[in-house]
Amino acid sequence: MAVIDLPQWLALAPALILAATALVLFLFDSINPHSTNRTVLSGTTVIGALASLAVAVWYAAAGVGATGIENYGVIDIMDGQFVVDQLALFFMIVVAIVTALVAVASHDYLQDHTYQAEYYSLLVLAATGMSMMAVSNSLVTVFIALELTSLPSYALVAILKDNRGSVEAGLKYFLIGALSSAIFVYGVSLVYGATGSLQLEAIAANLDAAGEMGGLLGLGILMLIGGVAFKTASVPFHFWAPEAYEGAPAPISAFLSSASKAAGFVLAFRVFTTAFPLEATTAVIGVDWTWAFVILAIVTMTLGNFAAATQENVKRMLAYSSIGHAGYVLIGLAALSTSSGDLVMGAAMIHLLVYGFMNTGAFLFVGLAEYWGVGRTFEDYNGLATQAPVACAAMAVFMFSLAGIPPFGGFGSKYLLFSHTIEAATENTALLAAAAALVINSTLSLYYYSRLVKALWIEEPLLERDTLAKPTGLYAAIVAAAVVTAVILAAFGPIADVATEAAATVVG
Amino acid sequence: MAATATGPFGFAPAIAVFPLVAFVITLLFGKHLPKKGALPGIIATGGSLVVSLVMAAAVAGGDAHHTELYEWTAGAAASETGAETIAFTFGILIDPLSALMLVIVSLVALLVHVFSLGYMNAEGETGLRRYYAELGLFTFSMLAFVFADNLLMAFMFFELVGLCSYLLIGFWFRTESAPSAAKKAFLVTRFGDYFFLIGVVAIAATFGTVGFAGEGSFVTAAETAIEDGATLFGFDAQTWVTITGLLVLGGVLGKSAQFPFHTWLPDAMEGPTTVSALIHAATMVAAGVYLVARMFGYYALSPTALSIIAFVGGFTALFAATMAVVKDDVKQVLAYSTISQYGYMMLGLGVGGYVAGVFHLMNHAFFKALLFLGAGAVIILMHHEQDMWKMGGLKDKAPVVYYTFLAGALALAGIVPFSGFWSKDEVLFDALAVGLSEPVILAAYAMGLVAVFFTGFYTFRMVFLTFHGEPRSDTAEDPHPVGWAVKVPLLALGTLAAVAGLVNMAPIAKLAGVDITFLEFWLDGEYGYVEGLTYHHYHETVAEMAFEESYIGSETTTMLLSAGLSLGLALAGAFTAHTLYNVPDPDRHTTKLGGAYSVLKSNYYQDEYQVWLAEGFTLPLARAADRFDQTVIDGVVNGTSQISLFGSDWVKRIQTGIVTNYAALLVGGFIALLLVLGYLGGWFA
Amino acid sequence: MMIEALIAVALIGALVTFVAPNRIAGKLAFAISLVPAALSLWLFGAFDGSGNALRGGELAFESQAAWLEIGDYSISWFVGLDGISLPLVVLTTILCTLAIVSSWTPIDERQSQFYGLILFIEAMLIGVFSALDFFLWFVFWEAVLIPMYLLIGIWGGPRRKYAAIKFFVYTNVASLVMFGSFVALVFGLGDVTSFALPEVATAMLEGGPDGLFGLSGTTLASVVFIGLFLGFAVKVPIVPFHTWLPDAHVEAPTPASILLAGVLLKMGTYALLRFNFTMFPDQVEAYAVPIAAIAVISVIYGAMLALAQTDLKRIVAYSSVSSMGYVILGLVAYTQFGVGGATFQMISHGLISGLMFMAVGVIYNATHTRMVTDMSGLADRMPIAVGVLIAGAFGYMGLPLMSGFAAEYFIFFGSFGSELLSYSALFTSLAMFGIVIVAGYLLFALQRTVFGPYRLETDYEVGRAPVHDVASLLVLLGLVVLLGVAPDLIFDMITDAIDPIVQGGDL
Amino acid sequence: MTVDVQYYVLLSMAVFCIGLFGVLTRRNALLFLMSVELMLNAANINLIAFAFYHGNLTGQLFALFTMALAAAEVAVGLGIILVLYRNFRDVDVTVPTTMRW
Repeated sequence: MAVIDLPQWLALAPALILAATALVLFLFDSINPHSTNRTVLSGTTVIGALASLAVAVWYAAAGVGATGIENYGVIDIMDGQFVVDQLALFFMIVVAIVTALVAVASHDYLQDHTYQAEYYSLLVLAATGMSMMAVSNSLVTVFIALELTSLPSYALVAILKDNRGSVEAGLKYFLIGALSSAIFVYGVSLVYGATGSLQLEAIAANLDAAGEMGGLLGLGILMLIGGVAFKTASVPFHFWAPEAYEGAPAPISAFLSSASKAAGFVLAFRVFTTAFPLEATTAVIGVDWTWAFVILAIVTMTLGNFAAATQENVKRMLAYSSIGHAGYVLIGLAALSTSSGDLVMGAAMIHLLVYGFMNTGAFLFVGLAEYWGVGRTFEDYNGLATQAPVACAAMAVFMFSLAGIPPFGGFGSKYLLFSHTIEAATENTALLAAAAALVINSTLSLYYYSRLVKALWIEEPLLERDTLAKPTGLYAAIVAAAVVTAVILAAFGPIADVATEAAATVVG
Repeated sequence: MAATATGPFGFAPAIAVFPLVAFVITLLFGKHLPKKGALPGIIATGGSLVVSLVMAAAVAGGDAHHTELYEWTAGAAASETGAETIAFTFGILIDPLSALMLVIVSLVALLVHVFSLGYMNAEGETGLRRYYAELGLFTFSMLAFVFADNLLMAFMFFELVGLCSYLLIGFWFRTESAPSAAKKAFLVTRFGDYFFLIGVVAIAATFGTVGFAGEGSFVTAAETAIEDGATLFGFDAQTWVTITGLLVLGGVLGKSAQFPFHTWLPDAMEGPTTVSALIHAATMVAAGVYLVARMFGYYALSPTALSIIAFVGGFTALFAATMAVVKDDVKQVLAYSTISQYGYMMLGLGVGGYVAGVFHLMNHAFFKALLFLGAGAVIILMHHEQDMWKMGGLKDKAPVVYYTFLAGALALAGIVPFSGFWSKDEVLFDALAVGLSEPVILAAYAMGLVAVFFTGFYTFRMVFLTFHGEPRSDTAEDPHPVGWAVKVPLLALGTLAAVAGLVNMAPIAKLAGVDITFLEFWLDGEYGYVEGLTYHHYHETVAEMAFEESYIGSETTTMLLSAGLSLGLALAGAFTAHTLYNVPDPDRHTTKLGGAYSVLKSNYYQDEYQVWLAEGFTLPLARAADRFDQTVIDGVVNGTSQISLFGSDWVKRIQTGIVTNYAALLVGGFIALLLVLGYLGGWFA
Repeated sequence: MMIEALIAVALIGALVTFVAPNRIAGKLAFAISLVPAALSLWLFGAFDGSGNALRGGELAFESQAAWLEIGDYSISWFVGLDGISLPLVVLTTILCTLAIVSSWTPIDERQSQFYGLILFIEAMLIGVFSALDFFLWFVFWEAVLIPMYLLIGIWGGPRRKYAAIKFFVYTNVASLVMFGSFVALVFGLGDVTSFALPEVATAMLEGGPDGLFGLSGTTLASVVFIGLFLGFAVKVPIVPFHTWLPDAHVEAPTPASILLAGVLLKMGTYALLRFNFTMFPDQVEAYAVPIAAIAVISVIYGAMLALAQTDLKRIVAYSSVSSMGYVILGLVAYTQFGVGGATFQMISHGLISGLMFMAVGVIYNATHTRMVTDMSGLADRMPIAVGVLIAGAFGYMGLPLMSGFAAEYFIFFGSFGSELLSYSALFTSLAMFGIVIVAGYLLFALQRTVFGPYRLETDYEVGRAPVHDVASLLVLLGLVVLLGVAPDLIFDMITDAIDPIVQGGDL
Repeated sequence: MTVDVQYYVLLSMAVFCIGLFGVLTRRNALLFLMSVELMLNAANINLIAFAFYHGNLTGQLFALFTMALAAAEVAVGLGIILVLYRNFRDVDVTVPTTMRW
């Protein structure tokens, strides 16, 4: 393809576009504070997100960040504070997709809601933060991106000011978040203390200098894991998640549980692969840090799925299930100690991508239900299929996909993850436990996911409902997500290649 | 394929095909046909009879026929005797034995079809299309079974006749009793067939062939195996032959209603009397005995098997005869006498009396069919009343029925010169001859001999109660008339019952030294024959493998002795019946039997224990299994899900909703992780 | 591309039916389903394959296209037919068509969804029997669960929800175990570069896996063998993993039962044949006796359970367990007739059990009860349907000249003299006792339901069965008799595909 | 005269633990927030001390970032606490438990 020479900083374009969108929205808001012109606002957001998506896809296609391409190899910006590689682009794409879906859905969800502009600008700011997380290559930038994501998220969760649920969710999210970030920062300080640098490669380079401060470094790393665990809603930093997802407006729950989680993981992938290469780190701190992730993965997926199994509130069930999925993805980090670590991580990335569609879709369906005002429990959903077959078919697709039933995307990613875990287990038998946990948990998950399908399709409605509206935006978002979830399996070839290569660049 | 066969034999398949076509036609168009499909049946069976006669003639002309019609399937055999491949085929084997049997079957079938016109149509039965279709299907299966040239084919049609028997017994399916009797009949025979099938499979798996005749037959294979002293499935050859032979015998006992599988036959009388005549007297029940005769060469290799056959036969003969003594239902008497008569045939075959057995098979087919049809006629006369105590004095009202029935009775009782005498006598003579050196056989012979007395008794008890004395009911006063369709078959069979015995008058032959034992010559391959399936071949095998015969004095004296003995006993029995029952108003005389009466009346409690086996043992066992399945096995499955859901309920309680607890748990979890890693990393060292 | 065409027609048909109005959905689906049926029959005629798909045999209608590369392994769209899979495909298409016809009467709500799901499941089933790449095969294998779950759940009986979820979760966990075991095997096999079954099978023959998880190669093979066996055992189902079956059958609507018994159970035995008994000859030999024991137990125990039932559907359901036991016995015999007979039994049982469930369904439509105790003398009211039912019952009992006898005889003959299985004669004789018990419970059921004086507890007016039902019953009966008289119609191609397996590893 | 770095570490750890203690024990949202601030500042102590120890300014720079972000965090936090009070008429963090299990 034709080689176009762009200034290097433009490699950050996907994130910058989002930031610009945020500013545009602010501008609009300052000009017309009380505008409730939902079309313009969500339209702008969608355009911004799609633009960011387009650019990211273009870069990825053009080979930016791909190893072994001379002009566009991995791009370092501000002497390595930021790095744009395939990994970064992959997750920028995920974030952009989710943002777009959420924005489209919000158009209807937010009708007759006062703070339109704030909502969208906060949304885009958070998205910007996530995009930045994908490219951050220094603990400083990581932390800033982290906070840039968190602070708007707190506000977004609590944005329904007169809704006790929303506020309570916001509070819990915020408090746990603050605590976690404090722990994270302290971890950063310890790592800095041990290695004397915050730029990831530099940390890796100075590991041996840590010397007698191995214990401190270990503690620091553990605290970093804590910060990541918070973002990805993994045990033991997951406590905010059920409430936050349940209380927040459904689109925001979708946004946090998909995009925010993905961002948290890209952070983990980058930090732990770049800054703490296994052999060197193990030499200093005396323990292979993947053990932490093995434990976390098993505990997280088990806790998430078990807690989800008997929920009565659909949104809460999805919240717990999203914890469970975080557990699945954590295997991607747990397996790094093996030679097939890049494959497992690639599979984990694919799972996050597919998850971006199916989980977002699922939460958006809940949003649709809230829009209809049918109620929040399984019983309230009974027999919706007779009135809204299309949306319910989409929801069935999401559920089966989340449960890992073919021919849907979730099946592909989960089983890739599963088989690679087994492959990795040939070197680290502890991963067999993870694989076993995966089997047990997805069986259990099948139970509660199909419970929702049962409610929608099999049960009879408890009480008569009047006809349900068909909001264009929500429907569009849900159907789009469903279609992609349904057909993505066929396109797994290229996706798998990209993901695996991206993983290989950081792991290798 | 059959066309390859030369001459008349090319038409052999037609014997079976005619009734099959009749079956199809009746099934499809029976409703619109005149006589509801009787005509296709009559035509078809007539055709079969003609072709069968042609076959017999051809055999008489010194010819025999063995050809493969159609290959069912073929494949690799992992046989013990090293045969690499095996082919399962449908083929035709027409030798003296099968030719004879074909004639018998098609003849009786024809007569029964004709009789049915009087018995079913004239009586205005419904469901005649079904009746004639099933009759056609039966005739087809039976004839195909008869000319089957291998064991598997035999088994297949053996099963099919079982099906037809089931359907025809249950013809009056709207009653409670008929379906249950049908079910019982099928189940009991099925139980026998279970062993039969094992036998078939075992023989196939052992010798890699299931053929009856020729070099490729399993009989030949077995002979060679025994000669080579081979070991088959861990047994020495002869033991294995015995085992497999006895397994096949299971099916025989079931079909021919031999002890302990005899219980179904009396119940089978629930079916129309015509069916009883055709299936449960003349043909299907004969299938078992016929099968033994068919593969006699195989049994001849095993004295154990033979003596078991003989003993079971002798025992059944007596056993059933005693039960027949106390029955009041005319059909019941006949049913038990059938069982008993087949016992004689088994006895005959079991002692190596191949000719005797087949001879009695033939005679019995005629006279028992006759008796059943006669009984049928009586039942018409009596407006479907079957209790002999309500009859009486019919002999003047229906002379034709009476005299033909009498002929049958004399044959059954074995009174010279009626057919039954000659064959039964020969059976007993052979048994005696062998028995003199084989105690087991002697016991069997003794039982057979005693049975002769009972036979004479119950036969004439039946005759006297039915036809003699004063009418004991209004219907007996003026019976329903019977038409030509009833009389013709009776006359035909009556004649046969009277004269059929003349074809093999062994005693006369011995005394007068003239060669008039035609049946023996027939079976001995004096005319057409298939190598290895002849009487003297069997005879030699038996002599070499199993028994040698010995005589009291000379052979002739022994023969006369046995003949006189049996005739005397038969007459004694008949006379006893005469004194007791041939009076104007006979008495039941049950008290004379005392305690024995109840035992006999309830058939030695045979049905009881078999019913108990089915309903008192198997069913509860099944229910127990079901409970086990529902509680234990399914309980584990549901338990697992219950436990996980309970676990879920427990896990989610961690989320108390109070944020400070979260902080505490968070920190606690973090510290736990810290401790684990710290321990692994030795940071606290 | 013929197979793709088959699947595509069914899939597109499913979508079309799904959006079609309820009124015409039934007829439309029937019309659509005729296409795959005809196509598959054409395939049957044009079949030019030979040998076994996994043993370097000549595949018919093969087509392969790369799908995705994961690490050192490639996954591809790889379909093709051999003598084992082709008859099953034909069975599937025919049964689906008949199932559609048989649902015209009972299904009176949400028809378009119902028929759409039937066509969808048809597509997936065809995929299961034709896919030759493990991952692709697994996609179809699992995808079958969704429509069946909904069919049972939506149109089922009173306890349908319990039955549906039980079926769904139980079989799914089995699939996961099976998937894990097989993947482990592939990683254990050194030089395999794809999930294509033929390649894996070849590798298994050429030395089998190297060690894994610190297990030796042979131990790993055994572990995987057991894992796969357990996974498939649930699907077959083999005692003691059978308890989902009666629930599913009893609650499922008639057409679903037909497909469940007719085809879905065969997925399990088909997989057993393709995986365990093709790839692991050594393990088969090692575990022959226990497997045979399980088979015998399945036969007898299943039959005993059937004897205890009073619900016609439960009876047939448990007898399916019993019949599947014969299949296992035939497989473990590892002779041409044994394995061939087992495959033949898959087809035969598919037809006969389909016939039985269809007939029971017809009775149910008329009487609205399936309880043996609630009725008697039905022969008086619906003679033809009952006639076919009786014929089917005798087919089930293995009446000669019907396919059931051929199948069972092949199995018995094949297993009686099996060299690989010790005590083969004993096992066979024990298993054969099933033919007595089956006669027992079927004849009892017949005597009490169709014979005797007419009586019906539920107050419905029972008339003659609808023509289309009788027609489809007769079609099945015809096929059963045809295969019984001329088994070589398919047995030749089956044995042709079986021989490479039972004759050991030479490719 | 210079103080060895480990003393700074001990100090920061102490402060951190005090903050943590506050987080675990205080039910008032504002105190909770302050405790978190303590923990953040503990980190700052570390950063600056280590910056001095390593002789590069990265630490100090990062400390500035931390303070700024802490301020922002407090801002958002106070907003949330405000709406909390408005909805629950209380700033006790253990009061809102409408969502649990």
